Amino acid sequence: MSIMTYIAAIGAAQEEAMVADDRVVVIGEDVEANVYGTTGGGKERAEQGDFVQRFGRSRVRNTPIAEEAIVGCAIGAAMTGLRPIVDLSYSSFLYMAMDQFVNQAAKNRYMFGGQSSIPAVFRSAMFYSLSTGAHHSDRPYPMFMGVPGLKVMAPASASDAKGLLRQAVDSEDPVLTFEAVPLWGAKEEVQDGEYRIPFGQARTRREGGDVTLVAISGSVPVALKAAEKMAGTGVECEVIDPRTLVPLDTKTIVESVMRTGRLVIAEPAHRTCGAAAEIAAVVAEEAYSSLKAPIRRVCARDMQVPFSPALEEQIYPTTERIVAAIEAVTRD
Amino acid sequence: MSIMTYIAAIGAAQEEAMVADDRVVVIGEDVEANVYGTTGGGKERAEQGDFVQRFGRSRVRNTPIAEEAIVGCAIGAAMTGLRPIVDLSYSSFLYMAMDQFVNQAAKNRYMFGGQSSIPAVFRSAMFYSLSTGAHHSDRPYPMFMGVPGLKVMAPASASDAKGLLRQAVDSEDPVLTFEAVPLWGAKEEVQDGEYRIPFGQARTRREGGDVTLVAISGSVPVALKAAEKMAGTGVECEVIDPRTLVPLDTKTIVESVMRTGRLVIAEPAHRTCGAAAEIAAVVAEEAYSSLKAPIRRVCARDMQVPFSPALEEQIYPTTERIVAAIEAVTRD
Amino acid sequence: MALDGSLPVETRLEMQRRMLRIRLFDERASKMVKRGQIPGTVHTSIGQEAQVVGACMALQTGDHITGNHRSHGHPIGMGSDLGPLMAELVGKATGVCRGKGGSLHLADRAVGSLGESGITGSSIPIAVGAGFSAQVLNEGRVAMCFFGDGAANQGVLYEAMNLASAWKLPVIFLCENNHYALSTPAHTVTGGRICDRAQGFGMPGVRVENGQEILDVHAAVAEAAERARSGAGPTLVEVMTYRFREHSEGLRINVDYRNVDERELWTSRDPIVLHRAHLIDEGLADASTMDAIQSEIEEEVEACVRFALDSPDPDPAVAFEDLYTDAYDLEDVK
Amino acid sequence: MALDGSLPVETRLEMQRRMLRIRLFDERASKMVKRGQIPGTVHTSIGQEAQVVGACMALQTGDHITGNHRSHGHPIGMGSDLGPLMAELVGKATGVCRGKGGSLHLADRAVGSLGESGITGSSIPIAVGAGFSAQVLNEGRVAMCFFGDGAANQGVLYEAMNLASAWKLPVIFLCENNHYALSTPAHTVTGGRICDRAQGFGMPGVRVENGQEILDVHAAVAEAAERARSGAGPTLVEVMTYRFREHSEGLRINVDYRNVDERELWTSRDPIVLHRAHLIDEGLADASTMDAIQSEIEEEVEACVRFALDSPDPDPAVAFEDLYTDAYDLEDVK
Ligand SMILES: Cc1ncc(C[n+]2csc(CCOP(=O)(O)OP(=O)(O)O)c2C)c(N)n1
Ligand SMILES: Cc1ncc(C[n+]2csc(CCOP(=O)(O)OP(=O)(O)O)c2C)c(N)n1
Ligand SMILES: [Mg+2]
Ligand SMILES: [Mg+2]
Repeated sequence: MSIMTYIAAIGAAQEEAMVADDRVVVIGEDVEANVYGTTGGGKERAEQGDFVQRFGRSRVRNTPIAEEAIVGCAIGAAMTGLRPIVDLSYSSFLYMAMDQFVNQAAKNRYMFGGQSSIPAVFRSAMFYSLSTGAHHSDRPYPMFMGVPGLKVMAPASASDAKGLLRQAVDSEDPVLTFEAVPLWGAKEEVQDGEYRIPFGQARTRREGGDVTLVAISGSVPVALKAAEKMAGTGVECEVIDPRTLVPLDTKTIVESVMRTGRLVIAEPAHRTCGAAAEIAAVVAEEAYSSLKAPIRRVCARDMQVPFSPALEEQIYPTTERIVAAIEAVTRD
Repeated sequence: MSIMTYIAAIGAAQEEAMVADDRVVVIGEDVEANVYGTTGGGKERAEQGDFVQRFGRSRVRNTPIAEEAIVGCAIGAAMTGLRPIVDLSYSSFLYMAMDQFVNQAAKNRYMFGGQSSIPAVFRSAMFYSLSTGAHHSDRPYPMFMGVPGLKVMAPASASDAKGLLRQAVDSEDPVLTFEAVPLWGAKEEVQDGEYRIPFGQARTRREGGDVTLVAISGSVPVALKAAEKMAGTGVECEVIDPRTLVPLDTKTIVESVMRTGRLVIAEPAHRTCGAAAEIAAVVAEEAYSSLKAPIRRVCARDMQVPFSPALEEQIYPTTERIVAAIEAVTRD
Repeated sequence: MALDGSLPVETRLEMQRRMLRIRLFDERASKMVKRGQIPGTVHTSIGQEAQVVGACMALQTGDHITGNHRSHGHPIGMGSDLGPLMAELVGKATGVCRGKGGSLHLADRAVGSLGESGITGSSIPIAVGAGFSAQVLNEGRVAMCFFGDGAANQGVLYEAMNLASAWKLPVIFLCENNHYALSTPAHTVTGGRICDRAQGFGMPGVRVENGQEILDVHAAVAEAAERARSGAGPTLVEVMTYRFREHSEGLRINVDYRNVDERELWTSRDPIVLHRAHLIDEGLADASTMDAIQSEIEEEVEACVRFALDSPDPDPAVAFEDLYTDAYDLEDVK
Repeated sequence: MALDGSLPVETRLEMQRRMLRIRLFDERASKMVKRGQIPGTVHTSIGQEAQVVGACMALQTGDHITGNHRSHGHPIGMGSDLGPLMAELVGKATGVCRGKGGSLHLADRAVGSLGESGITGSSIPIAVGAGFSAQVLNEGRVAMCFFGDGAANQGVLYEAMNLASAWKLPVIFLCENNHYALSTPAHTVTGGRICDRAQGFGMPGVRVENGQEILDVHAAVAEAAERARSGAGPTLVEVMTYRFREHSEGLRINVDYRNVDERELWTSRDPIVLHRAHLIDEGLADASTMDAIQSEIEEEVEACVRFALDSPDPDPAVAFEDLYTDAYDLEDVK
């Protein structure tokens, strides 16, 4: 075991995958200079770990700013023998390639009757709560959850980030990873060497019998804090992180609610049609008979993101908002 | 009152808006030749009703195939004095312009502190259940519901289509209309002359005290049929069509569920993170105490759309699937 | 190729065969749409056979193509079996895509066809990706994408051209300029000439002025393929041609967007008639050989129709397969 | 303009003022980022002032612009008040966008600025739309969009250029070629020359080789504006320039992607120094006049900083306004 940051864990998984398989390539804007911190070890190119030096410019390539072509190129390359990892940097840029994601990545295998598969990973990072303004603060993963054919992961810790990314590179199907920038610096014990975390298995971050608290991505640490606070008042929350959103481990969530009878869901995406809506809907169907209180969602408010620090924080789920929701469902 | 088809009602609203306000323009691929049937009255250009003849090529323009530029152009034009109606034909092509929808249409007014507004309407039609294959059968409205700043409408009848489209043209904010091609030929009595239907007001298509049945777009007639069938077995469904999805009339839905205690939701979009998920989540929070049974969603299955008629129909909500869901929630 | 640069007779006869296959397949498909035997609609390549086959036959085994909605010609041009193609159009279990693609979404990996796209322009970068893998894996392959004059106004083409140019990828951008996008005349929505757009992206752009002459098309694409394979990078080839029929079968457009003179001029340049005449004029084949080829293809097409109609429908459960490579439990798909 | 085509002295002095405003505003902003007075980061136009101001001052009142992440220069070039701009960077209630935009998202309708875009390329078609409305409403306006050499590889630019060309819209596409997109040298990801891409889209493409000379930039853009206003359609203007500082303030890139010689060559071509020298050499102003202008702008910039820092934070409720034009009930936003 070693202590590792979330961002370093991503770099490590990427590096291991590059070493393990020559077909793995990394393409994206500014990946050669390691601008986003996952394609090089040291501060200077001469230092050990630089991807360009280690793997060469054939396998580590700067792209033009052309998201649609980059994503399409990765799809075509994946269909014909490579296993690309595409670094799209900010999640806010995915919209530029939306047609390629929905009409090519998600549909090709299906509509061509399984003739090709698309083992490609599309990495992007959700910058939010960082005064980056409306154009660089998106958390768009729910849009992609509604596109059958894509797999979607959203790790909330270093060890999950590493194991899930490695699994993603192994997947024969297109995977979108949504990384949480507010967690980039968060550290965790990470297993040494290669390991993979299967998709569709939630991680229970804290056990408790009073309330099920499902939290996604950057909301996981916030939810853990809220659970801690509630424990002080004698309310024990079971904190569940689904880790992958497609496939979604509804079983773990439903079983927990069957025990606790109460559900609060926290996530950094907009409320309307978010992952929390999906989870609430599943539970309202499958665990209805165990429910002892209304299901509460604590999501980003249905607003765009304002720039000023005096305004921004109230948009996202805060410990206070989560605590209030838990109190509300335990009051009934 | 006159009897009108759904598609004719759209054409009529568009025509009235063009007549009423010189700032209204129609742009899109093949709008000059009236390929999609909403920019001309007769079969021949010489016949009365042709938009090009009536309004001129300055206000009715064929565009290149360039959805991103078309949508952006409409946004810029709306910010500077026009009121464009953009005909994007198939909803499946919206992905090509996703960045413009999310990053420009939805965010501009907000992030610039209200300096400009964007009175533009983006029309697109959901072709499905028509053997058009995976690339032309999308029903992507839930994606846009999760983008604050956009208004989203999905009429299910001729009179709603006309009144809502007219309201949309009047709106100072960007509106996306999702029209249901399976309903193009469906007729309804339509009020003569100009009228507008306010956004955010659901329409109760049938009253009933046993089960609330919320249905969206092309699922409305299917739901009405299911309700009819159930009435034969003594179960009375209240069929509610929200008509606009943003804003969404949760009040009417919640009040109905408070009376009936049971909720089934039918829609043609994919299940995961769809409008039905949002409605279920709202009800599981706001009408929890009245709920007498699990909430059931009847949506398109989380698959892409297969071409063969031997395969396609089972993807969407059918009368049988809706009936089964109603039976399930009334059984408990 | 012979020393004088001319193509072997067998190649030229094969060109005729493939053009005839497209023509007769599409004529048959059109009738089947009218009769309701093919669900939805189809977009025929009738009139554009030289442009399609000339381009495809300039490639080698192992090369890849992607295409668009005007879709049947591309795999046929690459040598696909007609039976599974027609069965796909009809939506049968024996279809090349198991009945899940239909006319707009043909793919046939057996001949290098990665897939047609109903979304115009959308399959262009897929070919660039195939070129990228060819380069990284050093496989000497070439990739070609087909798209229309309409799609040539889509941004993704220029992103793709630029990427291929910057990385010197073995890609051919093949623009089928049939002068119209649906009802829209190209000149009304296109600034400049499409072939002239290549240069600014650092690659040659060539125009085949008479795309009805299969040898002209073949020569231009063969040169582009050679350039690609040598590592010199991509080429944009614009082929001027014409579709003889309506945009799609069954579509009726009430405005006369193509005038009669123009239509007559172009239909007088039938690529199949022209190629047949050349072969006979050059003494490479006589009329009876050509007639025999025609009958042979007629039979092949009739057989593919029988195969399609006689094939069973796909099992409903097939709708829930192929989305992911992982086994997916049918029960799970709600 | 004078009869000999030269600009009035007052215009040339105003050019210097606006360049200085950009320089000093951005230098100040950079410091404020370092001190944590400005949240997030900023992208300065330091070194590119001639390119920005030369272009803006070729427009007229009523014309529109859109821009990108390198954002402060554009509204300043159009004549914006500095106070509300700086307050916006700091996130104050008095910001030009009420504190909701920040550095990347400045807009100032008062000077025709429709808005900068943090998403590269994304604001290009917005300007085309402003050109479209100008044409339909017959308002004689021109619209110009600013974008970088990096954004010039995005497809949306070519869709927008083609649309503007086909419709002969009064639009100017202004490419700020500062040779790099973040850490990526333009030549490594760009096929061909950007200015050469115009011709294939049916419009002139011109390159200003020395974008550090404000008069060169001004002349090229003025010509494009005249062409646009006359109804002849759009022009692509590529201006060669250089950013003197890092891509964004605070960013550290560990690879030496710009070598020292190159940097020294370009920083020796300071547009503000050059223009000052020209004015003095031509006898249009003396050193003391120029010094006075400098002091005047220094004061203006200090004042804008004070204004920004002294302004109140926006009320939290402001976060829930301006999304729609309809009154939205705060309670409703969950
Ligand atoms: C992104 C997108 N926009 C619009 C369409 C609708 N559409 C289908 S074919 C077509 C015309 C295409 O013209 P062109 O590219 O010239 O090909 P052609 O049909 O002439 O072969 C259009 C507009 C589409 N399929 N995809
Ligand atoms: C669609 C999109 N992709 C990527 C980025 C990230 N990004 C911001 S600025 C930049 C470089 C832009 O280069 P250029 O257009 O030349 O402008 P410059 O910064 O040189 O002025 C990149 C890649 C972005 N903002 N938007
Ligand atoms: Mg065409
Ligand atoms: Mg640049």
